Amino acid sequence: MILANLFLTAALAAPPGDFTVTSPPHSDGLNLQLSWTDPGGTGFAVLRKDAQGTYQLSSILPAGSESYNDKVTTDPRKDPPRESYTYRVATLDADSALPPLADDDDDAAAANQARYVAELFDRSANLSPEVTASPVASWLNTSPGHLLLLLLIASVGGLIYWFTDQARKGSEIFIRRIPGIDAIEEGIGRATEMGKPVLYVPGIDELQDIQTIASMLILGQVAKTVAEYQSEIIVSCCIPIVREVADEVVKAGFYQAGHPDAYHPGNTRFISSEQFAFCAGTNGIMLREKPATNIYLGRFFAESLILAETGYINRSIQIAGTAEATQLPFFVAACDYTLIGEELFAVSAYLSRDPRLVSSLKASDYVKVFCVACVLLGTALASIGNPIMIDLFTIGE
Amino acid sequence: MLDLLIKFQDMDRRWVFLGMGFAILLPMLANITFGFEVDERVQALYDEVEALPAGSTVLLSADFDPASRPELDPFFRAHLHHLFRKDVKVVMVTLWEFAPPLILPTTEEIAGKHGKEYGTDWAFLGYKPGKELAIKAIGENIPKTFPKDSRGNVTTALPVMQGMKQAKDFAMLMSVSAGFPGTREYVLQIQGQYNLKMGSSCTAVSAPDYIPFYKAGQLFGLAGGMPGSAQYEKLVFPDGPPTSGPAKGERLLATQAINVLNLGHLFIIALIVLGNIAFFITRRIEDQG
Amino acid sequence: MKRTVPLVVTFLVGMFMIGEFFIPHHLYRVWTAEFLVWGLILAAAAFVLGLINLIQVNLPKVLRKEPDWGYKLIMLLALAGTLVAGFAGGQDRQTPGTVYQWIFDYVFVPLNATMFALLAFYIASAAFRAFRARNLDATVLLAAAILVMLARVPIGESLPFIGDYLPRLMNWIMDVPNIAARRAIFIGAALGAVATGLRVILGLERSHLGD
Amino acid sequence: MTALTTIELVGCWISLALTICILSFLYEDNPVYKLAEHLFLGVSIAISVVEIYYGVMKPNLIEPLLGGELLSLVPLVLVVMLFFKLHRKLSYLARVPIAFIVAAYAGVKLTGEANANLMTQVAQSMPNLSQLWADHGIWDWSADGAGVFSGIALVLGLSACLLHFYFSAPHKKAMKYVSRFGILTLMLSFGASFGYTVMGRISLAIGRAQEMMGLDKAPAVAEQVHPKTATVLLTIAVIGFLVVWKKRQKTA
Repeated sequence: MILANLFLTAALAAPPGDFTVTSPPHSDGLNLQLSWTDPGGTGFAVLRKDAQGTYQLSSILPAGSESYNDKVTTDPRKDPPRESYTYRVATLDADSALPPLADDDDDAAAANQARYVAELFDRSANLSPEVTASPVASWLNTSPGHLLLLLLIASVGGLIYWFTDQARKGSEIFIRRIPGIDAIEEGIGRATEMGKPVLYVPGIDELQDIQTIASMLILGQVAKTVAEYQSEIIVSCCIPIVREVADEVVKAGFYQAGHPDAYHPGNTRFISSEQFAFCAGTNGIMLREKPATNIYLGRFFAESLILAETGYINRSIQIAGTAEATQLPFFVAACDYTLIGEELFAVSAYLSRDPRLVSSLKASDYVKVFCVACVLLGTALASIGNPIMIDLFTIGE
Repeated sequence: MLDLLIKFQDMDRRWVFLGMGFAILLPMLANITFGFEVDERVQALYDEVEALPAGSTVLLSADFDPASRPELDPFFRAHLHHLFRKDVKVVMVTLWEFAPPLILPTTEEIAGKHGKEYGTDWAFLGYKPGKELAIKAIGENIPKTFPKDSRGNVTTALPVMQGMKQAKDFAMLMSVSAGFPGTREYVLQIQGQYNLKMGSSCTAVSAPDYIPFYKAGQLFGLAGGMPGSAQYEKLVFPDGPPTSGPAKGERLLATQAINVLNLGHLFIIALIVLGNIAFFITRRIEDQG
Repeated sequence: MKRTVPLVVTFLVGMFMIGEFFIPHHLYRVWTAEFLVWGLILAAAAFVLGLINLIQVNLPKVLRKEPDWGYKLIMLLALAGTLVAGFAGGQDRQTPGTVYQWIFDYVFVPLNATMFALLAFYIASAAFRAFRARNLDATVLLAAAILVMLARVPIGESLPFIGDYLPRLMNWIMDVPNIAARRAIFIGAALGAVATGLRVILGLERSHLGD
Repeated sequence: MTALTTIELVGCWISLALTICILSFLYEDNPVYKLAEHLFLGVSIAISVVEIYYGVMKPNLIEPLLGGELLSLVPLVLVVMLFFKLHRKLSYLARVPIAFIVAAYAGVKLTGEANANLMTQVAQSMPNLSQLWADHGIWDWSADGAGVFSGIALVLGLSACLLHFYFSAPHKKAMKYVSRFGILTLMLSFGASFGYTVMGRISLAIGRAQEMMGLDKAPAVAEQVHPKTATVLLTIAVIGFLVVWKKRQKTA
């Protein structure tokens, strides 16, 4: 009773104003956008229900919030979105109930939530009116940023075909020398002369990473060259699926070079999927099997320097390449040649000398110049107060 | 001479390792100290604690884990000494699951040295899951959020909790924070709302993110990373490791670590500089000869 | 067949996944998300192949008592022991007091941390060897490194005259030239990624398909 | 303070011993390091297998299959095809799951990289120079050198670095200077990040050293472990072993 009196005296109940719910543009059909004006609460509780159900707590927001993007379902396959949803937002103040705490027990957590919602409804003066809206799913994101990106990707693809066609008609594609890539072939030659193996490390990231994929493609060329020289290659892998792909790639390389029998599956090795254990195991290969050339191409993290320094004691030729900006300084310091960023992605095309692949380098050069032009133009426009280029390149969700 | 210079440039890297090993071990074994200056943010933090009247009560949220311990534990220890020395009462909570085994023994030890009683001079209310929601709940009603303390006592029955219902009832809120949830969430969820007096000690990684809070006056002070902890140690123990009094035996690990960092950096810089001098002299001699 | 089927799979799956970015509809994204889960399952299943590879490489060495066979045996025993401890522990394997957790705390953690800590030594030897002012590029590299190293520690700030400016200069290098170079690397790498992705999906690169 | 169990005590000592074994690698490759290395390999592989099973295989494949979810048969088939790698004649079947996984990730990363690393980075690299002029002038020491100069330096440095990667033209004439400027910017960045990382790396070693001296433990725990004694004894043992091993190697 005393508590109830306290509520009456202390609570300055005010619901959120101008409450609206809309389906956001370019939506996956699982989101609704809520907005309201802040009457000066200490926070907000968002409540949602579908046509059949009762109100559930969707989220608690800090003071000053005036909008919220609500996800209506997290697993659309098992729990497809309903036709429409109804919302209310409660203003919280000093007298509001405490937010429900998480509980390991699902039933207890649900009970906490239900109690909380009931307490919010006890003070209905703080509740906004009900608003109902339907989520709308879109089949194509037509925001300018998405269209520009689509255009860029399509133009890389288009330019590849255009330049390939040009090359077929006899015009040669010039590619400048990239010393780091030339060094790969020299390194293989040196290993052959010394009668020692080549060590290839395709980074430590999953196959998900495009650098790992690029590294696999390069490995194909490298394995072929190694097989032609009748030398030996050890591939040290951190991720099992990468080993399986690498195995396939090296086998194919030896096959293409006409020496399928020279391929040893035991030389493409899974070491350990733990970063530093992999590093210890690869160190072991360097120190005990003494490769003459170490090639590190792919995505590396802190182990980069441990590998490169161990390789240095061995006096191996070391060629590294990664687009991981944080590790480039260490490779630059400890290796003989370092391929920086984009150069990594150019290696397989450069080594193959296949016009179809080489043309992709020229295609991305064109897009590169376009980007530089956009940066310069965008800076000029931004400086006179026109952010159009910034907006064009900004991709919202 | 030339031979020696060439040899130095190509010296076995194990000499470098040995030197580095010494640079790391020496400040930990012997008393090698480099002076360092106290940052304005740490000074402000210290001054604010120093100005607390005896008998006031602070709320301390210790949110770190073993990985961030080297950076934050030295601050935590020095801060407890500072508070207990000033006869300030401490109520401690944590939002990090793995924090209690780190912070509770430390607090028991330091409170014991200062002769502080559990319940009247300090209390540990325990770990609360729920992240931001827990912070919001702490802002609104502490006895309701922590009905019992870590020892199973009823929170409202603790003498130290008398008159302490919400975060704003405390003289200040100190967040020792290794990341999420931590200082940022305290500031966003409850600092502004209740206009709390709040300070923070954080890791070097998150310091740049929290400096704007300091500049905006939301934090009265900020000790960032190992240097921040070392500076706070210097302010609390200006005469170096205490040899008497309740803090006797305190090792000032951050100050020690700062010396290691200083010496390690100097060692590497010296190597580079010497290597280059040797390189230039040999090149000049070779050019002439 | 052996060649065509993988190429067709590559093209269809690749194109479908590119669409993920441009088609927000949840009926589409349910499937792209499902595909990625299948990828995860494949990557996880490959651990079995990884284990087989490991045993194929190491067990014969142990049986034939080749050099270092004793270490290989220790590795295989450690592997088997930890596997048993992990699977016997089941869902509760990570509670304090279990064998699995003991191995994790007292074997895995110190080995991992110490291997990582070797970097403190290697960073010194790499700096000593590589940072020689051989030409302009190397001089810029080493000057930037020394400046930042000095500015990072308290002793740099207490240097006369330049002490006040060191941290600011460091911040400037980190915020301006460093960001410029990094962004260029990111943008270049993204372009390379687009070209590489297209080469794979269009079937121009097929060395991973045994071709 | 609770007393440590014998198992925990032994664990603390083993952990110190393994730390010293790994550090002995700084001298050179040797039997104690090899021992630690192979132990590390075995344990780490087993831990990843266990965690992958409980983290991926069980919730994503085994439980849905047992729950009768028919869609999970597709990844199961892919997995079986992958395992045909072990079959001499049918190993080509594995190319289908490999094609699937490579294409799926190539497709999704192609747009992902282009969005995060191309569009976003370009969008962030168009400073408003007049705003910078109004806020900071040419160069503002109090704001770490912010100002028009830095804005222009950022844009030009970025452009030069990017053009340095231009492959299909010789780096001659103007291109030569642009490329030089790009390389110098890259070197400045690499040197700076190298220097910036040193502190973190030394801190790692501090952490190890603190454990070896027992500084990471509460004094009451450290008293039971005697870490300093253990460290000294174990170090002497390892060094002694290395001396004997070296001598034997020489005589052999």
